[in-house]
Amino acid sequence: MADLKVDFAGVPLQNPVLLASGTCNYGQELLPLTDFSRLGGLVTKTITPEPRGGNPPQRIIETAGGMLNAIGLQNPGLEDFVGEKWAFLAGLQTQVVVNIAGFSVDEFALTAARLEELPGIAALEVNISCPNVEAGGDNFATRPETAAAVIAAVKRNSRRPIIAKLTPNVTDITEIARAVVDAGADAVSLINTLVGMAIDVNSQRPILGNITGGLSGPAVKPVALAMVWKVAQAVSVPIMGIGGIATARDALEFIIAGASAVQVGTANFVNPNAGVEVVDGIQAHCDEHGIDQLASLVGSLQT
Amino acid sequence: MADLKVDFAGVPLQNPVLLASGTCNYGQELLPLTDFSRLGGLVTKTITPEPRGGNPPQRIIETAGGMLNAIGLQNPGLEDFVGEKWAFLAGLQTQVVVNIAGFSVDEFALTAARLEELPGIAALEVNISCPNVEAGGDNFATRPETAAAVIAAVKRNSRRPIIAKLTPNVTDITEIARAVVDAGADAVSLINTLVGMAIDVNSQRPILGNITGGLSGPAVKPVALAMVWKVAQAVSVPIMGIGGIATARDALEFIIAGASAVQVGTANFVNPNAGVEVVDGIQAHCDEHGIDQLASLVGSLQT
Amino acid sequence: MIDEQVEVLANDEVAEEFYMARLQAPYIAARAKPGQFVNIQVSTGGAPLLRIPLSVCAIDLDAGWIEVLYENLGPKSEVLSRIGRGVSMACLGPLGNGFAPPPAGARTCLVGGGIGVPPMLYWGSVLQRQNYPVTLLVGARNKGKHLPDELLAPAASVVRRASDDGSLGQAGLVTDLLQEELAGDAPHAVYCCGPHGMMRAVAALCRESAVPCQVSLEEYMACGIGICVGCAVELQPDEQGAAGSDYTRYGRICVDGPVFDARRVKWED
Amino acid sequence: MIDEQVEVLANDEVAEEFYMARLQAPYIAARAKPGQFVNIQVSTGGAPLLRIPLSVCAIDLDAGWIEVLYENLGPKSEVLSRIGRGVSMACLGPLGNGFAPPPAGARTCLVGGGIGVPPMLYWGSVLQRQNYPVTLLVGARNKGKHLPDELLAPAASVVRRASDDGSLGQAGLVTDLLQEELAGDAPHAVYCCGPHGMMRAVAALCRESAVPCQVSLEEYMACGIGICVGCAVELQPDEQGAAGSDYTRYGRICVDGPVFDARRVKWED
Ligand SMILES: Cc1cc2nc3c(=O)[nH]c(=O)nc-3n(C[C@H](O)[C@H](O)[C@H](O)COP(=O)(O)OP(=O)(O)OC[C@H]3O[C@@H](n4cnc5c(N)ncnc54)[C@H](O)[C@@H]3O)c2cc1C
Ligand SMILES: Cc1cc2nc3c(=O)[nH]c(=O)nc-3n(C[C@H](O)[C@H](O)[C@H](O)COP(=O)(O)OP(=O)(O)OC[C@H]3O[C@@H](n4cnc5c(N)ncnc54)[C@H](O)[C@@H]3O)c2cc1C
Ligand SMILES: Cc1cc2nc3c(=O)[nH]c(=O)nc-3n(C[C@H](O)[C@H](O)[C@H](O)COP(=O)(O)O)c2cc1C
Ligand SMILES: Cc1cc2nc3c(=O)[nH]c(=O)nc-3n(C[C@H](O)[C@H](O)[C@H](O)COP(=O)(O)O)c2cc1C
Ligand code: FES
Ligand code: FES
Repeated sequence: MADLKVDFAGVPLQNPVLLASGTCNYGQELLPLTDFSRLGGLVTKTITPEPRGGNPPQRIIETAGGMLNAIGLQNPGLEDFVGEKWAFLAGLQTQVVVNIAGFSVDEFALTAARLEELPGIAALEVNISCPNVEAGGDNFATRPETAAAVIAAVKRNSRRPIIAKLTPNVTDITEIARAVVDAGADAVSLINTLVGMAIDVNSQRPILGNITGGLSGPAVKPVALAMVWKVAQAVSVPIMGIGGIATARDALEFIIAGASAVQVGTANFVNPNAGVEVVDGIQAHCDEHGIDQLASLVGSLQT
Repeated sequence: MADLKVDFAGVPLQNPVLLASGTCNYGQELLPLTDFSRLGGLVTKTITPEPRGGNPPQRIIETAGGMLNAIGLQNPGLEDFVGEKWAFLAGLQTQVVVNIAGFSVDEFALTAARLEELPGIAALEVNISCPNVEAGGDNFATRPETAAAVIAAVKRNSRRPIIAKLTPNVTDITEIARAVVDAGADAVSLINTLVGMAIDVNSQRPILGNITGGLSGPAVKPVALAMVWKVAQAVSVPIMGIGGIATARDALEFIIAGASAVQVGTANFVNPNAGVEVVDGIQAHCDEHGIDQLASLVGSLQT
Repeated sequence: MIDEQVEVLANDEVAEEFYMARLQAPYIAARAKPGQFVNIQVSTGGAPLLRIPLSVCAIDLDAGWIEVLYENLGPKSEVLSRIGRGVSMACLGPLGNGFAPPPAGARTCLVGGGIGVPPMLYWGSVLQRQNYPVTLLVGARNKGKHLPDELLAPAASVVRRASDDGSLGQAGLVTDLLQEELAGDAPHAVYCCGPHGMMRAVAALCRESAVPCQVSLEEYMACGIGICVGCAVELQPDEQGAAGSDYTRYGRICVDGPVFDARRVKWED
Repeated sequence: MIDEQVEVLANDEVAEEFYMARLQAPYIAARAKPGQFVNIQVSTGGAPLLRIPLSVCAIDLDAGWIEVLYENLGPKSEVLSRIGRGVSMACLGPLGNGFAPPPAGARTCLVGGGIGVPPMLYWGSVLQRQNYPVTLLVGARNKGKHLPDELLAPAASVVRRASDDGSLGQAGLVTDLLQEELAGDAPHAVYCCGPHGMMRAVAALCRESAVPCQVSLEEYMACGIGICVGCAVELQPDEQGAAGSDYTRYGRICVDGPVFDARRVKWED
C-alpha cells in the first residue's frame, strides 16, 4: 500500500484530499454521508468577524461543465463559530482548516487573533479572493500589495500555518503568490472561482441576484491546473490545488503539476462522498503504478 | 420579420453572427457545409507576416464542456494570404474580417499596411491575445501599454475599422479595453481563450505539445459574458462577443450584455453549420418576442 | 438520509411532458414523509452536472419503491425523461422537512400548481388515510398539463381544477378556487406548492382569512443537503432568530424547508 | 461530404469492448472510399463535446448503410457504445483521402493493430474484389481483443494473427509477421493502420525492404474537416512543399490524410 501521507506546511495530513471551503459548510450536514476520518481534512466555509446574510437569491445556476454561485459569504460570524460550530468540528477525526475573511486588513487580523484561542485548528486559510461580495468580483487578491498586507497582518496575529487563498482573476498569479509568500504565507491555495455571469434572455435580467458569480466545477479545471503549475515554479511553499477536482485522476493531475494537497469543491454537491472516493482512487493509482510515496509525485511533471 | 442588421463600427452586417478566427480557417473547407451568405461574416485565422508551422502535436484535448488548443498560429504568412487565400475570400457573399498578429509592434503595423492593398476587407481584427505562441500564455493584451502600442501602430497604417481582440487572462479587462480604445481601436472583440492545461497522469507529461493551451467552448461562456458586460460599461465602441457561443440563446445573452455582434468559435467543430443555426434562432426569438430591431436588444440588460 | 443507488422500474409520460418515474428505493421508501424530496443524479457523464431535486409523490413501503412526478422543462428533466427501466442512479434522500400535521379532525385544503402538484398527492393520500377531509385544488395552464383523474383521486375526496384557458375545470387561476373555498366552509389548514407567484397569492389569501398555511418552496439547488447555501429564502425579520444576527436572514430551503409556515416567509419581491 | 443525419441500425459488441455499429447513411455509403472516415456526434447534451472520428469499416451501397468498428476506451466511444437502434446522430463524411491503389496485379499486405484494423477490412474487401492477392496481418494484445474470423475473412485470402501474450496466433508483435512476409515472397505494397509506434516500425521495415507503404495516421481531432488545424503530423522536410515556408511543416491528418505515403512522414519523436 502506497503511503499517501503529506506534510503540508507543518500540518500532517494522512492523505492529500481536503474538502474545499464553502462546499462542506461546517461539516455537520455531511456527517451521515461521508467518513471524515478517511479524508486529509476539511476547510470550513469562510468566517467573517460579523455574521453575514449573504446575497439575495437566485444564488446558483448550472453552466456547461460547471456552476456559478453568488452566495455572498453567508456565515454565522466569528463569535458564533467559536461558540458553536467549533465544538462539532473539534470532534472530527480529521484536520480542520478554518477559512477566514474580512472587509479590511484589520478584520482579517482580528479574526486570526481570536482563533488563536481555539486549540486544534490545523491552519488558517485566508480567503482574500471571494468574488461574490460585490458585483464584478474585485478583491484583495487581485493586487500584490493588498494581498500581502492582509497576509502580513494575519501572520502577525497567528502562530498557525497560514494558507493564502488566491484568485484566478488576475494577469499573473505568480506575482500575487510571490507577494503573499514574501509577506509570510506558509502555503498558497488556488484557485478560488472565476468571475462569471448568466442572463435570462426572456426577462433580460441577470440570473444571479448578485449579477455576477463565481464559476467552479470541472469546467475550470484546465485553468486551475495551469495556474498551479505556474505557481509551483514561482514559489517554494506548498500548494493546495483546487478547481474542478471530481476524480482521483483530476487530483493526480494537480499533484503532478506541483500541488502537495488538493481540495474537492463543487464535486461534493454532485456526490457527497466524492472526497473519500478521490482518496481511494489515488491509493489505487499509486498501488497500480508502483508508487510507494505519494509525495514523490508532487511536481513530477516532465516537460 | 425582425430586422437583424447591425452597423458594427461602420461595417454593415446583415446579422450579428460571424465565425471566429481560427475556427473556420480561411473559409474554403466550410463551403460545402454551410451557407456563408446567411452569416454576418467570418474572421480569418490569424495571419502573421511570415509563414508559421505552429506547435508540435498533440494540439487539442477535450475538457469538461470545452477544449484546449495549442495550434500556435500555423498560417501561410502574409504574402501567401494576399496572393492565394484572399482570392477565395473576396468571392464570398459575406463580410470578411482579417485577423492579424505579429511578434513586434512593427510586424503588426507592416501587416496592416500591406492589407491596405486588398479592397473588400471589412475590418481588421488585431489578435494581441494569442496564448499559444509561448507556454504560459503571455501576450500584448495583458498590459495596457503594449496593447495600446500595437493598436496605435495598426491604426496609423490602416484606414479600415480596427477591432482589438482582447485576452481574458487579465486582472481588469476594462483597463485594457480603455487603453486600446484610447489608442484608436474602433471596436473590441472578446474573449480569446483562457490559459489552461491538461496532464496525462500515467506518463506524467503535459498532454499538449506546447504544455499549456487555450480553453474555449461552452465551459468559458460565463467568464466571457461577465467580461463583455463589464467592458460594455467601460467603453463606448461596439463589442464583438466571443466565448462558448453554440446556440441562439448563448448569442442573445452576449447581445443583451452589450455585444453588438458575436462570433461562433468552437461550436463550428461540433456542427459546421452552427453559425447559420444561431442566425435562425435569433430570428425566431425576435419574432416570438415582438422585437422589431435586434439592435434594440444590445446592452438591454436590466440590473 | 443516504445516497441510495436506485433502479428505475418505470418512467412514463402521464400528461403532456409530465413523467412519472417509479424507483426501487427501499431505504428512502421506508422513511420519506410527505413534503420531503430526493436529489437524483441523472447523468454521470458530467452534463448535466448537478442533480435534480424532486418531491416524493408516492411510496410503496412493502414493495420498497417511491414515485416522482416531473415536468420535462430543461436539461436535467429531459435527460431523466429518456432514462429507461433497469437503469441505476444515485438518489439522495429523503431530504428536507415535511408538512406539519393539521389539528385533529381539521378540514384540509391542498393547493397545487404545475410541478407543485406531486408533493400534494403524497400528502393528500396520507391525510385521507388518517381520515382528514381533503379538498385538492389543482391549477394548470391547460387541459394537456392537467394530470389524469386516477392520479389525483387517491389524494382527496374532492378534486377541483382550474386552467388558464378554461380547457379543463374552471377558467382562471387556482387561487380563484381557493377564494371560493375560503368564502364558504373554510378549511382549517391549507397546504400549497406551485409557482412562486401562486404561493405568494395563496399565502396572502390565507393570512386574510386567518387560516394556517404551509408552503413548499422551490429555489435552484445544488446540493440539497445544506452544504452549498445556495437555496436561500428570505424570512420575515421576526422569524430570523437572534436579534442583530444577519446570518439567519435567509433560510436554506433544502434543510430548513422545503415546507415553511407561510407567515415565516418574506414574500415581497 | 455532408453532415448526414444517420440512424443506428445495429450496435453490438463483436470482441472484448469492440463494437460494430451499422448506420443508415445512404449519402456516405455511396461515396466513402477505403481509408476515409466519418466524424460522429455522439451527444447533443454537451458531454462529450467533440465528435468521434471513426474509419469506415464496411459499406452496403444498395442498402445504404456503413459500418464503423470501434473500441470503447474513453468518453466518446463509451457513449456511442450505449446508443441503441433507432437513434439518430449527425455523421459528417466521407472525410479525408483514402488509400491509393496498388499497381496492377500487386501482392498486397495489410497490417492492422488494435483500433487500426477497421479501415483495413474495408480496403481488403475492395482489393479482393479487384482480384488483388491480399494478406492481412492483425496484431492485438490478447485473444479477447482479436476480432472474430468471420469479420476478417472477407478482407483477405490469408489472415495471420499475432498477440502480445500468444493467446491467439503467433506470440509477439504484428511486425514480426510483417518481417516474415518481407523476408519471403515480399508484397509489392503494404498498407498499415495502428498505434503510432507500430506504424513507425512498419514504415521502417518497408523502407529497408524498399516496399511502398501507406499508413493511415491518427491524431486527436476536433473538426475532422480542416478548420481547426489540430490534427498535425510533421512531414519530412523535402515533403513540406515550398522551400522556406514553415506553413507546410505540419500536415493536417484529416484533410491531407489520414492516409500518407510512409516516406512523407517524419517519424522521429
Ligand atoms: C424541493 C424541490 C422539489 C421539487 N419537486 C419537483 C417535482 O416533484 N416535480 C417537478 O417537476 N419539479 C420539481 N422541482 C423543480 C425541479 O427540480 C426543477 O424544475 C428542475 O431542477 C429543472 O431542471 P432542468 O434542468 O430540467 O431545467 P432548468 O433548465 O434547470 O430549469 C427549468 C426551469 O426550472 C427552474 N429550476 C431549475 N432548477 C430548479 C431547482 N432546482 N429548483 C427550482 N427551480 C428550478 C429554472 O429556473 C427554470 O425556470 C422541485 C424543486 C425543488 C427545489
Ligand atoms: C481518422 C481516424 C480514424 C479513426 N478510426 C477509428 C476506428 O475505426 N475505430 C476506433 O476504435 N477508433 C478509431 N479512431 C480513434 C478514435 O477516434 C479515438 O479512439 C476516439 O476518439 C477516442 O475517444 P474517446 O472519448 O472514446 O476516448 P479518449 O479518452 O478521448 O481517448 C482514448 C485514447 O484515444 C486517444 N484519442 C482520443 N481521441 C482521439 C482521436 N480523435 N484521434 C486519435 N486518438 C485519439 C487518446 O489520446 C487516448 O489515448 C480513429 C481516429 C482517427 C483520427
Ligand atoms: C457554492 C460555493 C461556495 C463557496 N464558498 C466559498 C467560501 O466561503 N470561501 C472560499 O474561500 N471559497 C469558497 N468557494 C470556492 C471553493 O472553495 C473553490 O475554491 C472553488 O469552488 C473551486 O473549486 P471546485 O471547482 O472544486 O468547486 C465556494 C465555492 C462554491 C461552489
Ligand atoms: C482551435 C482554435 C484555434 C484558434 N485560433 C485563433 C487564431 O488563430 N486567432 C485568434 O484570434 N483566435 C483564435 N482562436 C480563439 C477563438 O477565435 C475564440 O476567441 C475562442 O475560441 C473563444 O470562442 P469559442 O469558445 O466560441 O471557441 C482559436 C480557437 C480555437 C479553439
Ligand atoms: S441546495 Fe445546497 S444548501 Fe440547499
Ligand atoms: S481535425 Fe480539425 S483540422 Fe484536422
